[in-house]
Amino acid sequence: MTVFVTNMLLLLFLVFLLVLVIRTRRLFAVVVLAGAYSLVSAAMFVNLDAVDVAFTEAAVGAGISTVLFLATMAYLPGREKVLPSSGRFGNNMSAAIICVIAGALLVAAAVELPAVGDPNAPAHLHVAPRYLEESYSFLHIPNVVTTVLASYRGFDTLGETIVVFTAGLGVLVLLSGYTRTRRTRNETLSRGEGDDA
Amino acid sequence: MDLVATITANWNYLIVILLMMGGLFIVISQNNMVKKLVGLAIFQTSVFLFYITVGKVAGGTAPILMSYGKAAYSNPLPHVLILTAIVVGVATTALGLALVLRIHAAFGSIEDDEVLAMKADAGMPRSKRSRSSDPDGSDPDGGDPA
Amino acid sequence: MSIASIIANLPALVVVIPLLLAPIAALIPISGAAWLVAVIGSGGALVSAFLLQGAVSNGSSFSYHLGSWPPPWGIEFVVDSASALTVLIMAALAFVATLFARKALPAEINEKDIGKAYSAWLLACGGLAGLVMTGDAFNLFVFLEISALSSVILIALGAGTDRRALVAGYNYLIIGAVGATFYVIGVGFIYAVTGSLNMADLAARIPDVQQDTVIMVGFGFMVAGILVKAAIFPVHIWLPAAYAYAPSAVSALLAAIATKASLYVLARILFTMFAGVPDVTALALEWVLIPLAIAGIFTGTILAIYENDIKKLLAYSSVAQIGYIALAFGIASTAGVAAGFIHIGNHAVIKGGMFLAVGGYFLALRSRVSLSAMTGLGRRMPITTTGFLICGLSLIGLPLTAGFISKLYLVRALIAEDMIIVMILVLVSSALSVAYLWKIVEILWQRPEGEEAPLHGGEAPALYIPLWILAIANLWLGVAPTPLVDSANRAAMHLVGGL
Amino acid sequence: MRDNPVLRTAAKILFAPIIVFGLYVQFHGDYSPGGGFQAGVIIAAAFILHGLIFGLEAGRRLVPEWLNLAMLAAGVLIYGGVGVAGMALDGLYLDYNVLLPDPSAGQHVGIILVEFGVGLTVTSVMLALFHAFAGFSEDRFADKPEDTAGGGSQ
Repeated sequence: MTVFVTNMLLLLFLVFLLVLVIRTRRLFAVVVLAGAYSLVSAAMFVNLDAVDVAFTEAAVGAGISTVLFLATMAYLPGREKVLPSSGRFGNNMSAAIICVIAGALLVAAAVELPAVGDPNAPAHLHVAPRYLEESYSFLHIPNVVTTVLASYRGFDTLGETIVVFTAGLGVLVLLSGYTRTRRTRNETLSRGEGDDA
Repeated sequence: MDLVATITANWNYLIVILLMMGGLFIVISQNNMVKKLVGLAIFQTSVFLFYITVGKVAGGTAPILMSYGKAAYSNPLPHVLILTAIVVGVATTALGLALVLRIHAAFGSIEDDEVLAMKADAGMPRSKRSRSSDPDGSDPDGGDPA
Repeated sequence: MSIASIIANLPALVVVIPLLLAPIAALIPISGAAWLVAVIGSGGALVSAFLLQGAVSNGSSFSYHLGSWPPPWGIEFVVDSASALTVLIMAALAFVATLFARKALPAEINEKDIGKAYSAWLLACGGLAGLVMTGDAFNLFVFLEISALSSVILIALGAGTDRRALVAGYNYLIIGAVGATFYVIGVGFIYAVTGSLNMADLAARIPDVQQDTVIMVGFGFMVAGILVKAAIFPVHIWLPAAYAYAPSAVSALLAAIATKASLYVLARILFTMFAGVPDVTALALEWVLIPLAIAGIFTGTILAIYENDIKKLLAYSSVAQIGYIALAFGIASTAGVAAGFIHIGNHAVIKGGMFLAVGGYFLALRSRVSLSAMTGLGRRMPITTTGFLICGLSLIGLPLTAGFISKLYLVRALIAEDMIIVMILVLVSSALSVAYLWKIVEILWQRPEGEEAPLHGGEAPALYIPLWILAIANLWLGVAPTPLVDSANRAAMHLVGGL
Repeated sequence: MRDNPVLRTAAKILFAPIIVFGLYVQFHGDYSPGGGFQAGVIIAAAFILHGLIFGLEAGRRLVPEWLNLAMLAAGVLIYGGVGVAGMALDGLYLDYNVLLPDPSAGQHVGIILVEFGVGLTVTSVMLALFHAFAGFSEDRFADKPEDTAGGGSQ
């Protein structure tokens, strides 16, 4: 029972952090709050028995993301430009409408989902049992998450390694690449009449 | 199923959905590019929470098979999916931040409205006036100055 | 590596050859060698796709178990007449675009970045091929991300010509990520009530799930995510800027194959995964897909008429053509889905050709190609312009061209389902599309009053040969469409015909 | 940062434990939580710490750009290579059972190799990200008017 009580506290803390992120204007504070958000969700993952995921979320989600955000903030204006209230209201209203509709649909579906932690929910009975048994009997590897990650769904992880490679490639091309930005008008590639497009 | 029972059984999901929609709200409503990326990160992290909550088995432990016989284990499959999704989320954030840096270098601003209003080669906003003497900077979709 | 094992592993090779050659291309500093790796990658994928199409030409289908784990425990690739046809079309267009890229990419991207550009190029081709081949719902998300991130890199590389490519890349990244996350939410809900991620297994288990709201909402979120990726009407806003400011070779590649993969995935979700709950899919087709498709057709066509930048004009026209394909799938009859696959093939050839021609203009003019800059090009660049014209005529559906075949089968499918109003709307919109084509043609052969934009080194064969390959394909598919039409019918029979 | 003796000595002491812990997480992933991703980030954190304390140039001297890119590509190629090896031994793609006569041992070898590939890629990506973001300078991409060539075709 204590699992769900701590779960409740952590979730409320996350909601509190979310409201803070929406309200703060200083980007530096927003970035630190996002780091805190990742770390608290890592704590929740531990609480929900997802230790590998908590490890990754803390190291990659809270660690690397926050470092990258802070490194970016070094070059950017510290404060977010506050739109005139009319502009802001329009944005917020349209966003609120979309989120309320999507949220209502999700809540309507979530109410019908099997109860949280119910051992004979379909999710636990169909595919997972074989991973648990075979990881011990055939593969002799205790950490089932590693076996499923590397062997059963190894192609997923190959795809994911390629996604990480793509991100590294993209950042190298964008930040330490050589293709400069064409900006000045009369510098168009040809000497002809400057186009306006 | 009466409402109270479902609420007590699934309040986890309801709060996670609230977090998801909060993240989505930030992505859509915010004008600052960095804050949009923070919103996207929060939106994705909340979806991970949803998956792990689906995978939780009451009384189960982490899916690491200890030697002392059969205990109830939480479902390992959502954990694997979320391991993949976390790294994909960080990859998206890293690429977005690299683009934000380049946009700031090229446009001088990272506010959506200012950047979208700028033409291909109009001058920089008040912060860094570019040296190009671009007299009219006509609207690209408009007439042709030639 | 016996030949037999290569044949047996063809489904994996189509995806793995480009993906594993990408890191090698990234290491090569010399532009020519990196291009060679790209040609080997896309060529290898084309040959494998061709052999796969041959293997399933008798209407059979088979499943390829990755890591030799049987589905639903492991991940499987599904090879049937529908996926093999789509992969073949995409691999062919990617190969032709790679030929064009030899001279086009170095002209717009700095020499030292070329290796990495070809690496992102191969990742995009491999990611999109994987998107079509995979039979696993979450693996599809991973391939969505691979193709999305590599497309963002390719688009952002257009900053060498126009700084707005960076903003176009940023918007594509954010909207694409939100779309992909919507898809993941949908998969999460469906997984919570079925316990499986394999598409075929889901198709079997979804009908006997009691919680139908969860199925409805899960289906809605998955389709919403795929609609974003397929640039269908309300969520197409990222497409015009992305195609307009990307380097010309990238615009040709993305215009020809990027949205096609998502449209195919849409068909798979509608007709295989959720075939067991026809009331849910019928509702979505009737009230979501068809209205959005028609709205997309008209917005795209009308915006194209008033657009001054040629690449943005073609991008808006793409939005309209995607609307036709979505409309064809919306009809959901065997004839309708077949018309959709026919137009996937024809539109790839049409729009790929037009973007290659605009790339040729761009490289000759060395500046952004607005309509005003194109005055009188018809006389000065005859070969490229005639190629452009053939593809243009095919776009508006002139008889003897590929476009006509697509329109014919679409109208025939609409009549068979007696959707007369929709049929009239389609004819009206294709009449409207004549307007923006005529605007271009008139400018191309207009006597310019002022001094013409100077040309730098006229028409290079390396640029117009790929264009003419596609122009000839347009004519050939118009005159002898049977191979494409037959395989499209087989694909439709497989998806919808209940084979 | 560079000339602060306390930081320098502390950093020097910390390198070894971080890297050893990273390697532990990498190769002990079968038995306890851990694996390629977490290990890659930890080992990259050691190099980033070195870069922070001893400066970017020292960091680049330790891991030059070409080696960083090579490791980036090597990780993916190792992972893909294990798959191709499975195909070469007449299994399917990413089939570990055929890597060794005994399928269960083959799975072990396959998983360890694959995780090593992931660890290599993640380490080099995180390092590349750090050096790209920390070493970014706006004028590298600003289009100076007097620079007639500018980007695109030189």
